Amino acid sequence: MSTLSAWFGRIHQSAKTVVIGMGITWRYMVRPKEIITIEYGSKNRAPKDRYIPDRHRGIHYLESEKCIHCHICEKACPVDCIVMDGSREPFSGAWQGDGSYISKFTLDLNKCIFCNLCCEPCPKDCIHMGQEFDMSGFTRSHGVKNLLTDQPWSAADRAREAEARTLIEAAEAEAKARKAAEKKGA
Amino acid sequence: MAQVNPAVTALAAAVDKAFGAKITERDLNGIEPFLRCEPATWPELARFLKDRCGMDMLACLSGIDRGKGQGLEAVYNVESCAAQRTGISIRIRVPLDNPVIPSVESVWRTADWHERECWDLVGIRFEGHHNLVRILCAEDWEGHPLRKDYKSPDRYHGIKNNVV
Amino acid sequence: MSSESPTTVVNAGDLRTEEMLLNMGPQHPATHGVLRVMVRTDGELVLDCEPHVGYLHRCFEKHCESVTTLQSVLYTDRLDYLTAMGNNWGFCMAVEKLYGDELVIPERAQYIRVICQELNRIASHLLAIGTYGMDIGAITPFLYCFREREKILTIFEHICGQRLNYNYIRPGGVAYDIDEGMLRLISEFCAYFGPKVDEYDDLLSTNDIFVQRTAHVGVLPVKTAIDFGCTGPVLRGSGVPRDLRKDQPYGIYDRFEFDVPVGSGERGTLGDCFDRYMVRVREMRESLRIVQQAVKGIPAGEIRSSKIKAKIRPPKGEAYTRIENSRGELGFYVVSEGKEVLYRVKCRAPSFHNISVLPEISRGAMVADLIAIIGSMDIVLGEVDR
Amino acid sequence: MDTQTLVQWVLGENPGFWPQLIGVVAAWALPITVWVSLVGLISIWLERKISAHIQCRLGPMEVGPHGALQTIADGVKLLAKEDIIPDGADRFLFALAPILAFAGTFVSFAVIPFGPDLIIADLDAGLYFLAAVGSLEAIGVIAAGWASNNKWSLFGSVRAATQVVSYEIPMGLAFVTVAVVAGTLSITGIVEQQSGMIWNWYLFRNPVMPIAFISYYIASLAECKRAPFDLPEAESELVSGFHTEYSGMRFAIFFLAEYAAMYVVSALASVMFLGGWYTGIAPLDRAVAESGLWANALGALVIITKSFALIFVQMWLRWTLPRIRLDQMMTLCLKVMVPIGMFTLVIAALWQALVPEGAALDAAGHPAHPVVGSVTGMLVFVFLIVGGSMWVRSTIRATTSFKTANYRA
Repeated sequence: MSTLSAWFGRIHQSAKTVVIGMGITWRYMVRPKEIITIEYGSKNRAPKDRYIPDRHRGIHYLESEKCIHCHICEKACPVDCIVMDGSREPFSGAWQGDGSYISKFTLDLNKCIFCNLCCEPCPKDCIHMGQEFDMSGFTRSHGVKNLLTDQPWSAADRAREAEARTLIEAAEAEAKARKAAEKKGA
Repeated sequence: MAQVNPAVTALAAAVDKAFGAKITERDLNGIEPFLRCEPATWPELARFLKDRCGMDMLACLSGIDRGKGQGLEAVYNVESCAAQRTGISIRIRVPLDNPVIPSVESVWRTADWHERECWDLVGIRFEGHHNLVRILCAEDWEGHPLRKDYKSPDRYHGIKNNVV
Repeated sequence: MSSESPTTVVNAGDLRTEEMLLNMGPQHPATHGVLRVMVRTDGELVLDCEPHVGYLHRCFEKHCESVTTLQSVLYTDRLDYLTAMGNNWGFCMAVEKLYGDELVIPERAQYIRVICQELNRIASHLLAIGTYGMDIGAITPFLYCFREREKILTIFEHICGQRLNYNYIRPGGVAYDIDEGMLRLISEFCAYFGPKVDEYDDLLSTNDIFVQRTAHVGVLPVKTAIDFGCTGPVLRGSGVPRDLRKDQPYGIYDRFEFDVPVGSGERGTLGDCFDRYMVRVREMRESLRIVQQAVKGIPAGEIRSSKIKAKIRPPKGEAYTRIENSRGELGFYVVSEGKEVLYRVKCRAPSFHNISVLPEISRGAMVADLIAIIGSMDIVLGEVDR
Repeated sequence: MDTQTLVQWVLGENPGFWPQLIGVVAAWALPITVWVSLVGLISIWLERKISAHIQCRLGPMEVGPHGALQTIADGVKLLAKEDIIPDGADRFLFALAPILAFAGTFVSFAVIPFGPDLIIADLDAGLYFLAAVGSLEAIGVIAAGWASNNKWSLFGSVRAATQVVSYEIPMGLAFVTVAVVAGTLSITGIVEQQSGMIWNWYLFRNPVMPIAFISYYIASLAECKRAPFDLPEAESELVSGFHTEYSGMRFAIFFLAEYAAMYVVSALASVMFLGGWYTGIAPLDRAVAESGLWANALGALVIITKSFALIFVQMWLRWTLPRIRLDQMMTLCLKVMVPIGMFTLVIAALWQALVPEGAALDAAGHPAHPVVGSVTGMLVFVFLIVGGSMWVRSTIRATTSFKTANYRA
């Protein structure tokens, strides 16, 4: 008799757990609210309901006016992807730094491992990692960024990001206030 | 200095009683308590540690090239798996020209892969190992990368090594 | 030692079957990375298997001999790339041990380290459980686990700017401070994550097909486990309550109360794949408890010891430390000559041991079980090959 | 207006044997090909959307509204993709295998009805024909695995051989049970007897028919290698089973064959158990019965919705359950499905013999009033459904995750 009860028990057990599993998947299927994937459209850089954390290590940007050309970031980089050149005396076509004239400041994103070791020791705090994460390009040389000229994460981007953040935080605060009011009301 | 763990001193005392002069060097109150012995006595000491002192797990075997003519060294960290964890490290120095240490694969099965890795990267040969073959580098790789006098080949089977 | 699972098929006398040498990997969907297993099979039965490793060998130890101590912290991120915080902490603890006793890590840094390590353990276990479900054939739990893991990675992105290679825990403390917003995110995640673990239990752990596929499969006896140096959930799955956070409390783990889940052979024999899986599920709950206690008790204060200057030059000496990473006991043997560049760094990787036991426990299993066993070992080839 | 007159209208009075044959084949092969590819497109898109929503994802959104044209884009991609034949492969067999697999499913569309007279070949042994043709697909799969000179596909094809062949027994038992109840093997004959109210369906004809339906459904899952039984193309173990080495159009044919087989099996289930093209509301059927066009349109709509409902459940199962191991699959077949199949066959036969059939049949040959058998069957079914849903509700409510779940985003 025991084998028969075991036989039926086995069927009951598998049927029961199959049903539990299907119950859970049904719950997620009928709740479109649970969908969390965001459509990565080229149009909306930072999706409206999310902002990029400000410590995000994206493509670097350089405030070249503050740079004193001390090569510390070049030495600190473990993969030597920063190449800079310049001198103390002024020469034609040079970028004006803080008491120094820079002719070349390139960062090779193909080698960079985004460890932020270049930004920490900088005495003038002029090299930062921005929140620009789109590094796609068709050629290797596209990865070599000249931080003097192109500003992947310019001041305008920074302003837009800050404004997006205030909007979102305002919305969150307002939602929290409404929820608190409801709780008090209910 | 770090106060010495009583269990380690007890363990060292037991080893001393059994092996006496064969333990050539002992330093228990450094940050890394260790004993040193000759390659010849090592299998016997390993068997003793495992059976009588309860050191049933070989945690780590590090091969180090001491450089400038000081030869190679294998550091065995052995531990006991009991709740109150005690462990000690055994260092064995071998000359550079004939770096041979008897294998303890029969004592701890994990030594099999560790010794193969030590042979592969540092070049210490473990006698009595059932198939001492490279484990991390390619089978036909020349030289032992972690030796101080190692120069990395600029070509492997025609593939250029350092892509600028 | 053929496992006594009911599936051992007796070969009828006259049925002559040839053995086939099957090459599983290094590029195979279920080997969790570039592991190659040479399997000698007789039909579906695995007669013997031999793992070949080394396909992801990036000579981590050679790097550490040519790069300064501070720079080699970021190479440790690439070892067990699923629990990079644990690697950072292990390496930094070894360097701090070289300084001996006069280096004291500030309280706040200790709390931040515990929070980051436990969150990272949850994220790593989530991936382990998700991929294990996928190895057995259930694809949906993988997506649910990654939904939760995504939340943890976003928290890490707020804290240190990177989602996987953090380079956050430095010798002497941590790199940046945690502010109120991040603590709020973490406590929100803890509240959200509690019930979700129960959901995986219902979806996967109690599922009868999953239990059938994992109970009695890949039974790892205690003696073999210790002999091969297996640690972490693999050893705890076989019933040995060994957890470094309890046995040798490092950092401030002795201040938190949590218990160590141990395999008990509830659905099959002790030490089978199901036990290892259940240990990981329960460990996630324990880590959640630790994070909640740590977030409540975190004090104010500076986050890096002032003794460590910008140029880290550890004093001359050798040190071996071990840390309970999500896959087991991660050890670092560090030799320093007093210069800025370390003389020798040896990393003792838990997955290196966990995968070496594969031939012992997969004889007599079926090919489908071999995948289940490799999945239950939860190996990461980054730290096996270093 | 059967095909004969259509062909004569096109080719003139007596066009001779061969043009006649080609005409008939063309007359029916064309709509069926269109219908098979339509079913393929819809169910592939449906599967990707359902799996996405189950897994909190969006699914295809790029091509067309909600990714509606995604499958067409995939089809074009597969057409354009290079069609590699691995060296060392048996070239002829490698090319033949997908055609064999697709032919097996394509031919069984001959007996699948879409309406009262929308059926190509109203064979009086339709069910038997289906059982026979079903195994042709297995030969295609085995040939594919063997021909692609790859150990993994060999594994996949051997597993497919064991699975498809061994699950034909429980499926055959289900066919025989329905044949016993219907008294005929012809598909239209079976459906005709299920007209009238809903309790006239075979599902309620006698108490064991629901069990036969469930066991048939599980066996059909194994037949088209889906859900817990997808061992032949186990992604995580065998890379992707027998069609590892296929790419381009050949892979598309395999893919289409799989989804077409799903439709065939679901349509068959709705024909055998769920009353085919009858809606189950007698007055509605009778009202529509006079005008041929409307009867066929409603019939087609009804049978297609029933089939797609069953396809939906197949997909839902696939994205919930893990995969069964080979020996568990065999034990399930031999130790569980076959005994249940035989039990239901014996009980159905006894029931058919002992319980008196309804005496009078009304003018159109439909049973005039509910026969005793189907009433008791209906009661048993209602009991099963009510008890089952209460049991399901209690088990789901008992799960820890339901008690503690907070379903905010």
